[in-house]
Amino acid sequence: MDWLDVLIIVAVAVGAFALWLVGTALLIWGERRVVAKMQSRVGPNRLGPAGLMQTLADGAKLFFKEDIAPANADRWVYLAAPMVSAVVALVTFAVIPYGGTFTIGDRQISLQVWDPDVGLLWVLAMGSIGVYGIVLAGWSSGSKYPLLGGVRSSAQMISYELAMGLAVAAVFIYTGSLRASDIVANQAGTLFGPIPAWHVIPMAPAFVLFFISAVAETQRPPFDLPEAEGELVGGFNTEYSGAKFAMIFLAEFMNVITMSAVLVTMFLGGPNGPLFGPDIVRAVLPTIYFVVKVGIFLFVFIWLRATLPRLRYDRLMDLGWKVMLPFALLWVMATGFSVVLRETTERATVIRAAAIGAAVAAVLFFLAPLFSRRASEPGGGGGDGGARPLDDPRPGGEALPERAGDRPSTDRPTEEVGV
Amino acid sequence: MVALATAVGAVLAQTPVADPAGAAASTGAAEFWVFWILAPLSLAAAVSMVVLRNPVHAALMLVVNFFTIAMFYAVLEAQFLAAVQIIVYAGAIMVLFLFVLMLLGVDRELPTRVAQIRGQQPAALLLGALLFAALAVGVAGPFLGADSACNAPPDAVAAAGADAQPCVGLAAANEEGNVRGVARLLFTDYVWPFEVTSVLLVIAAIGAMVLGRRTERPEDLVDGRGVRKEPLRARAARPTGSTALDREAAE
Amino acid sequence: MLAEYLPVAVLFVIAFLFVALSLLVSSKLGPSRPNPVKNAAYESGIIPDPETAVGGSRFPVRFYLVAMLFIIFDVEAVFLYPWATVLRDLSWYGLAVMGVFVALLFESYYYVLRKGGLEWD
Amino acid sequence: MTLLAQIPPLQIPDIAWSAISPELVLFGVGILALLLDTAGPQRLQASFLVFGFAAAGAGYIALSTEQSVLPGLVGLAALGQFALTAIWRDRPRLLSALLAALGFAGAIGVTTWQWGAYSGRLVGADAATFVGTDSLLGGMVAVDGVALFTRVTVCLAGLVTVPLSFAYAEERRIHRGEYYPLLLFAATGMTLLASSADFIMVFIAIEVLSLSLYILAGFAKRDLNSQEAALKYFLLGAFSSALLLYGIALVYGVTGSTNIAEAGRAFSSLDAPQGMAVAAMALLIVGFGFKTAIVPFHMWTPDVYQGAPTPITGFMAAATKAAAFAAFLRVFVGAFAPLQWSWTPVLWVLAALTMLAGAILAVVQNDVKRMLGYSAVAHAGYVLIGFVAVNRAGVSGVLVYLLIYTFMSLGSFGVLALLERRNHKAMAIDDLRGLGRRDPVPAGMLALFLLSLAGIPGTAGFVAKFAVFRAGIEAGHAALVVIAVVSSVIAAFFYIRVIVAMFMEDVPEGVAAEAPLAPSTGMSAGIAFSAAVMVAFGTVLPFLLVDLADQAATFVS
Repeated sequence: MDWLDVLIIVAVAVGAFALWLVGTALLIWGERRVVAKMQSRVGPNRLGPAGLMQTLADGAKLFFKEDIAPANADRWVYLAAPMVSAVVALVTFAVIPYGGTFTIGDRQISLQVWDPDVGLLWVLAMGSIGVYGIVLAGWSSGSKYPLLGGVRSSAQMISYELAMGLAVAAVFIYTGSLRASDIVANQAGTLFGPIPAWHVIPMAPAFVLFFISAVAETQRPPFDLPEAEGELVGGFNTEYSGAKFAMIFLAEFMNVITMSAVLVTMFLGGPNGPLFGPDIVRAVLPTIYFVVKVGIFLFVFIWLRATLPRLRYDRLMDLGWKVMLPFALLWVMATGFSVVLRETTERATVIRAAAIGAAVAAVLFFLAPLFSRRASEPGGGGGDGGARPLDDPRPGGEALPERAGDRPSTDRPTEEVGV
Repeated sequence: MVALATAVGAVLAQTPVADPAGAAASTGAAEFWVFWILAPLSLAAAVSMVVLRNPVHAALMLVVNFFTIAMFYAVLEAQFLAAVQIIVYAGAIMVLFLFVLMLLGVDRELPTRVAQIRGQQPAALLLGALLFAALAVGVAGPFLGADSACNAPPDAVAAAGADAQPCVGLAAANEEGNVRGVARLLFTDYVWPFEVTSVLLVIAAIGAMVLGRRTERPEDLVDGRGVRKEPLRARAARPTGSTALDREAAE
Repeated sequence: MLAEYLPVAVLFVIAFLFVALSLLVSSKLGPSRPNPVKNAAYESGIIPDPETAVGGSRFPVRFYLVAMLFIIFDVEAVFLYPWATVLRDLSWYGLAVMGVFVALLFESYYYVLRKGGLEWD
Repeated sequence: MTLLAQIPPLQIPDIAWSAISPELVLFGVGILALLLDTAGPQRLQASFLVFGFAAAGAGYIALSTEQSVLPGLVGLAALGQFALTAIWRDRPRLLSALLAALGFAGAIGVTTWQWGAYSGRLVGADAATFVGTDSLLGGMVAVDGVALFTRVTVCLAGLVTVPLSFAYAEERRIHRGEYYPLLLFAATGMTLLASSADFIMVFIAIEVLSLSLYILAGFAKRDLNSQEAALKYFLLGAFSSALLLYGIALVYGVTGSTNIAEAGRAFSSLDAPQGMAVAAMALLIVGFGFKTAIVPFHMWTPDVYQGAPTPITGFMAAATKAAAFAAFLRVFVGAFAPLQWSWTPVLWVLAALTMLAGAILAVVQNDVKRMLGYSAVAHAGYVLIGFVAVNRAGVSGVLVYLLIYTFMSLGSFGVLALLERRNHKAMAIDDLRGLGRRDPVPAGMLALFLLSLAGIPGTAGFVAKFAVFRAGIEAGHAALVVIAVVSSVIAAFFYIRVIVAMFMEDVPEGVAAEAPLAPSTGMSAGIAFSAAVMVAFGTVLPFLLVDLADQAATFVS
């Protein structure tokens, strides 16, 4: 390894950083423009062509703002939280291949900062560190609403991290490797006819699971409960201002880009696409494909925000725990099953097995009542703690302090104390 | 810039890229420096976790400590373990810790409690020192003498004959990638412990539910008999002491 | 061997410098005119009471339950990743091994679900 | 990448089903009980689902391997559970309890079959006398005499605990559906521990059993004592597990293997000074010492035994000790015997301390349950005598002692549970005054168990003590045996104090006449069974038991 190698590494890293910083600025602008269009407004249009400079102006404004910290904030943690958020959001990008491989002289340069053996586990690891940014921001502000928002959002994030981890596992199983480069390589070529062998087709359920989790992880609408203005003011970042707020804001949008990039890598073939033309074009095309694919996802993220109303908190948790988790678990095993089946069995046998599988599924369907919401002995239930009727008037999800008196009075035969 | 890059390249160049014999790789300069940066950091985090008064700060120090440990794993080429360390310890377990600390409201500084048993502190210090000594002996052992039965170089294994304890070595263990190396062991030799781990997880879930659940329905606490006789709502409406269960207990 | 971590270290340094410098520069650029009211915690206009602001109230146990259940299922997911890399070699045996594991996990999930551990009311 | 060719292809291991069959039975029944409890009103469907899958699996095995015995048994078991569920679908706890009892019985049956299969395995002079050994599943599972014997001990303890628990838990309103599954899981952990041939298995098994017992100890969660028990047990247990894990890590560092037998071989080939080995062993002793409640690692014992639900206390005292001692034996007496010079003196001192401290501290207790807790500590000390003997007689003595102690402990705690059930409070010695007049049968039973615990000749306790004392003297630890006798005399004092209170003293003035004891069927059965075993081993059959234990004194190597 000589200095040229080191320089290449630095260059690739700087490239990723630049791509992603420019992308964030564009995303913020794009979000405002697109949402405005969808709501029949104009959106920012003063600064630069089509208001393109608006983000820069906002950023500059935040930098010159006074940095206010609440009196009973925890100084160091208050400072560290936005830093953790922003750094983690950037470093996650390391394992994403954002372009193809090309040769300059005798050196192969691959536009991917880092391709470790643990591959996309890096994304999950950084995702779990990212929780700290939010929960610490909430706690260190020394104020009620941020604390509530922080805890809420971290509970939301860990809930959806499960489904996300399992969806990722399904792709790993399908690929047989954790490396981002292997996953991309596995999506080269075509499935049948002109249809590319992108994972989004065979792994469609995993794609859906991952996409929903990604929206929830980035706390975008309709899962933006941590910032539910009506309930929690501004969520965990209520007390932040100035550059610290800018960092949190940046990290949120960075995460959107990173998640889109992960989605593209795992399900849409990453920088894969038809290559043609002279060498220089061939070197640039993958990056263009990558950027375009990410752009499509960014648009979908924005579209969701303009279209969907916010979920209630209990519905949100229900979706994560009661729908996505079991479904993801089943899908992981189904993927494993199909992979092994393809490796070992001939087609005719597979069809026969599928028939048996269908029969089993039918049996399971009839046993579906087993999975009704909560166990209740005949005649005994119906009282406290049972499934809530759908028209229950109580507001959902607000984390009110639980008092002793909240317990249902029907709780008669309790444990005997003091034997 | 170029000078810096050259320096970095020079340091890294001392690291042997791959040992053709497949034996244990010698440590390079980079490892040396990384260790001497990480180790004090790790220790400092551990010590401040004990010393800091604010429980949340202490917990954060523990997170830092976990992170440095993950980096140690990474330096030791155990990438999967490093990722798991971050995902499970830093990402899951410490979040639970923080929830409990923040939400129970124990995050204010507490006055130091005076030890209730006389001589407890000196005794604790003494025993702690003893434990430290035992562990230090354990850690220092390989540097003090022939304290490992692991005959790493192939010729040593051959010399030891029947008593040989061949150790695989890092290069061979990570031959086909770290994750696959872990998987190979986990699902062949260690498949039974792996399955038993699922038992552990089932029990953990039960524990979380049994001990963590606040409200319980009456019929959860006794056998079905006696509770089924009349609906709960009706019984609750009556004055206490007239439920079927109470009658039964009185008999 | 450490060379393989160089790229991510470089990216980390870039990210850290970017964030740290931004914060540093902005703290020099911005005005600083604190006063007690400005520095008080925001509570929608209600005068904040520092005693009850943080830590004075207790939160429902369900947050802990979620965190605990998360640990359990997270550990399970962690076992799936190495399995993914060797499944093709292990074939049916591998599927059976993980099938038992996941079935047990599913049983504990079912248990938690039916005992009301996932209710948010 | 030329080395890639040298990587052997993934070897799919043989699963030695027979080696792990008792654990599979216990755990399978535990999961089934949990499932049926969880399914609630739909438990019949759930049971049918289980039956369907099991029958399909059994059919597949029968067709593909042309065996009929194993699939037949599986099918029968599946049918049996469905029948039981159908009959008692409105009595969930009764169903659970029945399943648990059948599970324990089944595990005993499977172990007996293993015993039969392995008794002819050894060649040469040992063939007729000893149980054969084997290390299976990649060296994870040991099948040897100690493992088989301890499995039976643990399962017998479970079998007695189930009926003792039923009425007690019902009465205290702690009869959650998780009770019996947790009991079965705890037993699974114990049998795993007893049969683990690898340190990894030792650790995981300890975690399985501890985790279950932490929950069971805190099962009466509205009772502060129970909460305290669970918390103390958990904190100290986690701490000791960590120390054990340190020890395991050091062993691995020295020997390059986590397999117990291999580590032992590597230890013996080490050069001096072996500092790391000694450090490792010190940490292992701490870890095991905690689980077996040896002084000075016994601090948790009285509090936990007092706070836990009484039948669980009996089970903990008996079965945990048996399982932990089995692993302790396999590691030290079996594998690390070459390093005897380093650990025998330590355990000698610990044994002496344990016996004396346990007995002396028990004397000053007023709460009967707490007193029995301290007496459990003292009994761990007696077991250690057989341990430090480091010979076959010693191992056999340990096994005998633990089996007999199981019934003494469960019996006495069972009677206590019965009394608590009536009085709705913890029993102090004063509360027992005059019990012999009013309720002669339970009082007599308690007296029998206490006399046996004291080791009076003619009782099973005497047989047990005799076995370990003999081994101690044979190995030249006469001084230790003298200490043990002194400790026994001290212990006899407080056992007999209870008996005196029951039979020689009157009901204290001013205490209202209590309702007569109405033992439930289960409790009577459990206590009577324990008493019968006591009497049988004490008078008629001691040699049968000692003989079996002698055969069982084998380890994998």
